[in-house]
Amino acid sequence: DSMGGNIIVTYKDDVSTLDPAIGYDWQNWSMIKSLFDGLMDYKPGTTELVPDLAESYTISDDGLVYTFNLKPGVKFHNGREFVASDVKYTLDRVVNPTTQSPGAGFFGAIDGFDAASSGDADGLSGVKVLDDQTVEITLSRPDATFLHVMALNFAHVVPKEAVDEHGQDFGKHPVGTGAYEMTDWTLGQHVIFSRFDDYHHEGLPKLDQITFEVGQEPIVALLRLERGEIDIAGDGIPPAKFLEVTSNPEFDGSIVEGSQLHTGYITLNTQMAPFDNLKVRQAVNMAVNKDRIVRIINGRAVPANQPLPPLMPGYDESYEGFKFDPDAAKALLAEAGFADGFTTELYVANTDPQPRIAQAIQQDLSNIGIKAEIKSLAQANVIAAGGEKDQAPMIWSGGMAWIADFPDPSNFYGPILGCGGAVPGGWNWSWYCNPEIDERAIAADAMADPSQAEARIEEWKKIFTEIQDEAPWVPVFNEQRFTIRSKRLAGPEGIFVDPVHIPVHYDHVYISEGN
Amino acid sequence: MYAYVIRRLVEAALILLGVSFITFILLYLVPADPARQIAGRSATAQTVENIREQLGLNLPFYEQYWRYLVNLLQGDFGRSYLQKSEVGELIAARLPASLLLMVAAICTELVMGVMIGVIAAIKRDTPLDKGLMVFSFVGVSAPQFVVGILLLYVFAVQLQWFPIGGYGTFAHIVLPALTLGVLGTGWYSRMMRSSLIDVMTQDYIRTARAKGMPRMRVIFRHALPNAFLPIIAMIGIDIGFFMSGIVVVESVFGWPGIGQLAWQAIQRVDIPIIMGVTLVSACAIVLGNLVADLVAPFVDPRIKLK
Amino acid sequence: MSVLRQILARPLAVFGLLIVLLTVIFALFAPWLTPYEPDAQMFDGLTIEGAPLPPSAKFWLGTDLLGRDLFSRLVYGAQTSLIIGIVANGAAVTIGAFVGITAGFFRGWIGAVLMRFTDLMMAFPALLLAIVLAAIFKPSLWIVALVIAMVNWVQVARVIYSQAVSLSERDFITAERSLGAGSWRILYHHILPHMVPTLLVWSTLGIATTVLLEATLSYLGVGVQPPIPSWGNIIFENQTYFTSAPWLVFVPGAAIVMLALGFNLVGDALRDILDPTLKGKN
Amino acid sequence: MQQKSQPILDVQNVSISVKTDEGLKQVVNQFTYHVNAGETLCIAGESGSGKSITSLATMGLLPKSSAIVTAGKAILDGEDLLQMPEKRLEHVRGNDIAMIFQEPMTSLNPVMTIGDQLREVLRFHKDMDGRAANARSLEMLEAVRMSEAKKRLEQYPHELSGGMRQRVMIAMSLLCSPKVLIADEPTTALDVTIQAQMLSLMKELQREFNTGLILITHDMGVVAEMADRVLVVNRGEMVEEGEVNSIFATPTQPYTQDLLADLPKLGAMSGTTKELAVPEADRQAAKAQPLLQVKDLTVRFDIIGGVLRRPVKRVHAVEKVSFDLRAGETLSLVGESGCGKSTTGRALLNLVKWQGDIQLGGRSTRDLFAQDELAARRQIQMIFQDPYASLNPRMSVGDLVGEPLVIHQIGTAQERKDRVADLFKRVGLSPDQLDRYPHEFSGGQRQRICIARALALNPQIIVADESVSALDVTVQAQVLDLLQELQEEMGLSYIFISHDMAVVEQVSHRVAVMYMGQIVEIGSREAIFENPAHDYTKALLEAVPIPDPQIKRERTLLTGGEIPSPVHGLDYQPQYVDLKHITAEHFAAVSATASAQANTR
Ligand SMILES: Nc1ncnc2c1ncn2[C@@H]1O[C@H](COP(=O)(O)OP(=O)(O)OP(=O)(O)O)[C@@H](O)[C@H]1O
Ligand SMILES: Nc1ncnc2c1ncn2[C@@H]1O[C@H](COP(=O)(O)OP(=O)(O)OP(=O)(O)O)[C@@H](O)[C@H]1O
Ligand SMILES: [Mg+2]
Ligand SMILES: [Mg+2]
Repeated sequence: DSMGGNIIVTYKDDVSTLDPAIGYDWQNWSMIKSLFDGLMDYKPGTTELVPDLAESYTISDDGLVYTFNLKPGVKFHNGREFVASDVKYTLDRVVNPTTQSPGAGFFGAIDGFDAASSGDADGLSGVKVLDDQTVEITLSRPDATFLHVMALNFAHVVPKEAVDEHGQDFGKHPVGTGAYEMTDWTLGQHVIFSRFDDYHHEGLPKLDQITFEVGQEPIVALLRLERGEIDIAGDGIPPAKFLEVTSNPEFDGSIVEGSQLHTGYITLNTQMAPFDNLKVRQAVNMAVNKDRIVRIINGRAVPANQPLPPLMPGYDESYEGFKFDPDAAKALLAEAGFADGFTTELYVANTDPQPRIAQAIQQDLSNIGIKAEIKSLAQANVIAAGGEKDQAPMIWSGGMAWIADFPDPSNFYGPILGCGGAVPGGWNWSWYCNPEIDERAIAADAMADPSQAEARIEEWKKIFTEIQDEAPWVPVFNEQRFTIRSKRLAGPEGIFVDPVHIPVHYDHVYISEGN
Repeated sequence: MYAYVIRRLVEAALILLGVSFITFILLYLVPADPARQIAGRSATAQTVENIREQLGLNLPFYEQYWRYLVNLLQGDFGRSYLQKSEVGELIAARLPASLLLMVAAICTELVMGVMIGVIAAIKRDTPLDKGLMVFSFVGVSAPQFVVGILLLYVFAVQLQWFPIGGYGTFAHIVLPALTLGVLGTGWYSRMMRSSLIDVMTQDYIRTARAKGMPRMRVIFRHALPNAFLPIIAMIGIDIGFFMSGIVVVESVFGWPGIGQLAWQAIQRVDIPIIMGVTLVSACAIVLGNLVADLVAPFVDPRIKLK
Repeated sequence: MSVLRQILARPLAVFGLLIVLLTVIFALFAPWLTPYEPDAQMFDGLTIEGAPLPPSAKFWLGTDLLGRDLFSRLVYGAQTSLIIGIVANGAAVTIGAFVGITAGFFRGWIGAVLMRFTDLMMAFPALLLAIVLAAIFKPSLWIVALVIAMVNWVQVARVIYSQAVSLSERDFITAERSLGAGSWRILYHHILPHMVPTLLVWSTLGIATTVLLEATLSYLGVGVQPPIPSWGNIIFENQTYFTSAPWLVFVPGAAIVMLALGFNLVGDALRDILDPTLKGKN
Repeated sequence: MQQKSQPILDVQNVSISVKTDEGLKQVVNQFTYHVNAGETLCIAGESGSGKSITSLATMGLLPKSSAIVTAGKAILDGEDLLQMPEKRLEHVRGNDIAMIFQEPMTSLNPVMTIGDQLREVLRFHKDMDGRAANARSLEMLEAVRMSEAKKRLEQYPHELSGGMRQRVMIAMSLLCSPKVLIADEPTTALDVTIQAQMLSLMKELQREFNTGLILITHDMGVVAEMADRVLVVNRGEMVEEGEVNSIFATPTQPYTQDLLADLPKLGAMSGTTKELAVPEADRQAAKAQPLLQVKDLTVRFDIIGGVLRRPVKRVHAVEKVSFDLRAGETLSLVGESGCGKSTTGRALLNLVKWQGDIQLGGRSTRDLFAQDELAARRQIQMIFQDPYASLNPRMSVGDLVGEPLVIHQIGTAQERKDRVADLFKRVGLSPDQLDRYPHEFSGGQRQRICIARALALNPQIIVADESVSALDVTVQAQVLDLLQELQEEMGLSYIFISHDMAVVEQVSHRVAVMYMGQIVEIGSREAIFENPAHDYTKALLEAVPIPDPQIKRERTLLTGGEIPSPVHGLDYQPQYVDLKHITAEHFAAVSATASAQANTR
């Protein structure tokens, strides 16, 4: 171990905002985590929930009241001590419509959410400050995922005075209780985090400073990393360099592989002919050669057969799904009345490697007679098309695919497979809506008691495999994560492929003397 | 002169108004819902609706445009949907880098273009001339992304003479400026050559020679200033090419300018940024032409600004 | 035909013409010239790890990231480039000529409005405009052609406009008017024939510009849709591999440069031959 | 006469060839001539005879890519200029031998001040420092009678008029007191009054500097006035050389004889009256009822500018011009460049916006053009100044001549064809040239094509705008003859626009003198030429060089003499001249001051 030192992390895109109520892309997600803290957190490198700003918590028997005892002596970067009213302020702010937080919906279970989020009430009636060190949160319905929600960035605590001072620009002048404080932000060039000396975890962080350089093409970042100019290529290993890098002895030990809560899938619009026909959807599922697609992306993923990724609780290892079988697919198509195939469209985001994957899919489909025309558009346009009921028959989700916000199967259902997402502008691009399953999902999430945890996961397992039997998706693969970093970086097990801190858990990284 | 400048500025303002209007219509038609983009994938319909209302996205088109215009006149470009910052700030932060790149590119093309053009004109119809002209033709025929990648591959990756990307030192700017300047070098050298050849046949050059002026003086004192006029006009037009070029060059080299900003914004359909960058670019183009027109009378006193 | 003879007297123009002809032959006879289908993703076209293959006897120019034969794609890409070049530029020249003539010859308020609109379009950063248009219309081969035409007509309009203005001030036009010739007659018999060289030159030089713009749009991923090969989108798909598989980027890159060069050389020669007054202006 | 001395420039057997598509073509064959100090040699000859190219060769200024000297010597101070290395030539040019070119408008560098262009000569050849060079330049400008010489040093060429620029050119060529000065048509582009100033200036300076002057010209009037000796050349061959008096008095070669015979001579018609080209019986009627009546014709052009692109200034091109034209009559409009001659002609054809009243056969042309434009155009046609520019180069001449018939839908295709062939014969062209294009004809032939075109519609009136100005004298004579012939046969009426007084005298029945957009004198030819009343008319006549070396005029017009500009502010009220009745049909303006007083009264 060593203390101190500076590292450089590069990104292609600008850092958008560091406001925890607003930031919601994978790039700023982990940066925010190093600047702010929530009541709950995960053990580094795992998906195991642990209290953070909360010292401890209790849950009422009916699962509706959570009481958090806060850690004393925690300081904000501005020097003020953190108290219970900050938690209330934070939660009120995130659901307040003027904040425009994309995460407001996560707090739907808290009592008074509807009034607060529509602007009718000033704050959440369910959040009460009992004293400086105690907060009580009352839910309107039991929610098994609530503690996960409290670990989300959106629930990370912000000091009111700093928000008031900067208003909409708080995201450019973040003040939190995190391990690092932001000390410089030069737009379009870099953001600098410096160690926060009063951090409430002893011995953390280990580094003095992290410089996030933006506007760096991943390939450039990699070459610079090779030359030792930077420490972490934030965007990972560009597909083009993957084979070269992994087979290059120079990089031995620089690459860490891990799983992530991700599934890449093709949505089949169940409201549009001919995908309203189950047989057609099944045929498509059988037609796609997932192994080949994985090969095209140089093995940076594993083939998938169900919506949930393997790392997610509820993943069914025994489920077989649809096997690759073009002949059977053809037969199914014929049964469905499409012996000669049909013509359709496949929407895809226009950044590499997505169009390539789409072309692989296209070729597979053409083997069973389906002629799919590729629509390769800017991501926002694909999302817009998916949100219309009759626009996109098929969408390859790559680049926009679902990565879980927290490690719980319910996070993989609602917006993308539930009826709630099958609305104009929603994310359920297959427009799959099964009211019966919806009910079961709600029931499952109400099983908040820790003793019911296992039964709840079992129920989710069934829900997802049953959905997959209806084939609204073609699950294609689960992407693996490969973090590339300079050899001088070190840290505890798992932080370089931390499931929630992408690419790394900055708080625990240090520079090892050996190099 | 003042009347001219004022009229041109008024015209410029009208043109910018037109540009803003057309861009606004186009972006209005882009099939992507800003409110949903801001709201993100986990948002409830309520959140989306809130955002839509707060941004005035549910207003009729003309009202939205009017709002935008009123804000614009107060110097407010609006807030980026996805970057969550003032667009004005984002552009202001990146403009210097783009300007630096453009100035470097202009210098590159002027120096190289004029030099090549003059040499080719003087050595007219020799193999040297032919060679230089082929070079300049290749210059105008090569897409910038190909040039950029090639330079990167040869000089940064293979030879390691220059950094692969980034911003900061002189070494960083060489390759991007070259890439951006290659096209102009081609144009300028061809223009300079033909313009100089043309000027050399003019009566006043014959006069200068009849006065017994030495050859070099005839070329550099008499011919060159006269041949320069089309180049001046071209520099104005060049700004337009640059505004397109930086989108490609900045993204190839990771140069933190407004081209990169525009490209990121386009990919994510971040409408306020696209609007802002388009307007700033249009402004640069219009001003570039104006400046070229204002400079022209200094180069050629015959030109009267009307 | 003396034009052709004059072109043949210029080695550079002949070189340009050869490139263009070669491309045309590629485009026309692509199915017979290529060993593979352009979009056939061959199993043996990738290494076992999924890397593209370098040039070899089997795949003359190597394969791309999907295991397709680069040579076949390049040859078919010539079709795309030429179609776009001819269609888009043809449309641009037509629109530009229409606007330029209306504004420069007929004048009137419609002409004034058209010319103001042209000025306005001049102030647009062309690439941004093209990208936004492509986004609105959802790119496809024809849409890309249309988008390019919508961006490129402006230059033509300016040139035709100033030519129309100067032509209509020429003595012989006044002479026609004094004979009582009507505007349409003057336009058809006296103005248009004089614009033929300019239009011809622009039709050639413009193709070079168009080919480059198509390549740039495709390079940015908003151009011709996969799997239709275009030299620009071949580079777009493969650009990140330029260090590990440089042929995937530089071979199509060279193709673009050559084709644009070819049209530029021919166009430049045409300009010198047909219209010496245009020399060196763009 | 100057003393005979050793020739300073001795050109011996110089032959020059130019490169053409078909290979080398000789354009100068064995020219041999010399010039002595203080002497003027005029080289005269028609266009393309090799005058310019020989002098360029002497200066070492031949464009190497297109022309080469194949033989001969040009000895200056014992050195052969044609063999001299470029470095040495640079030293000689401008210093020992200087040249003035035809085109004053384009011969000065537009981006350098006059001062810079003058000083650099002295700096380079005389090693003078800036101040000395400046002083000498100023001195020289004053020597060429440049008004406000000091100010001119700071000005750019475009701020000077053509005459002033030519003065600068002369000053520049004489700065180093060269031994030989070659002046290539130095006055052709200038108005007669300015030309007269230039010629006397050159004469005076030549005397002062004792320079050998080679004056190239196609104008025998200028030759007669300036030359000591004359060299006549034609198509690259030397025709005749000799003393000016003997050449004019007793030309030995047929070519020289033709040249002199074809020359319109001012005063040649004095004492004769010209009858209208209509039958005797109609003459009285014609006099009573003119074919064309122009009353108070005014044409103004707005100059747009300012912030709002509104008119800021106005060109008063034509101001209240009134005249009549009778059947079978030629009325000439004369005056110097920019006085509004062409604009008047164009207004008659409704090609510009005009005010006032024009009656054609008793009907207002305004109505005529509005009701039936084609019918109006059938009555009045125009021949333009530059025949080449007024013919669409991409149409065959047959089509061009037939075009008016097509436009007016006259006859069937066959009839038109016959008519075109007729017209061709009528103007002296062969019908088998119908399929050729304008560039395949000579200048004179092209003018005939234009005439045929104008005749196609059988007009009563033809406006001939400088129709012969661009032609060589021999060709000019032919075209003038043709016009007169046509008039006599068909009873045509002409508005004949010209600045050449000698030609005007030859062709007109009546003459109108224009100055600054107004007619200052109008009357019969006899009245104007034999009894001019207005000062301006007198000046015009006096300025015309007379092709007779015996009559050497002493000129007094040296400085000034620039024609004022017709551009005025928007609120400018033109001062109209009052035309005073002098004799029967002779009117002339009272002097400007007198009329100004009349206005204020
Ligand atoms: N650079 C050149 N290239 C080819 N031919 C030329 C060139 N210069 C002159 N000529 C030809 O040489 C001949 C003589 O030309 P030159 O200019 O000496 O005639 P000129 O007597 O001065 O006639 P003008 O009175 O029209 O000036 C002409 O036939 C002309 O076409
Ligand atoms: N279309 C026009 N717009 C503005 N000014 C014009 C226009 N046409 C002619 N003028 C001006 O009107 C005046 C008279 O011109 P015009 O052509 O009638 O003169 P001109 O007597 O024929 O002279 P020249 O002998 O040079 O042909 C000039 O000052 C000219 O510059
Ligand atoms: Mg000449
Ligand atoms: Mg005139």
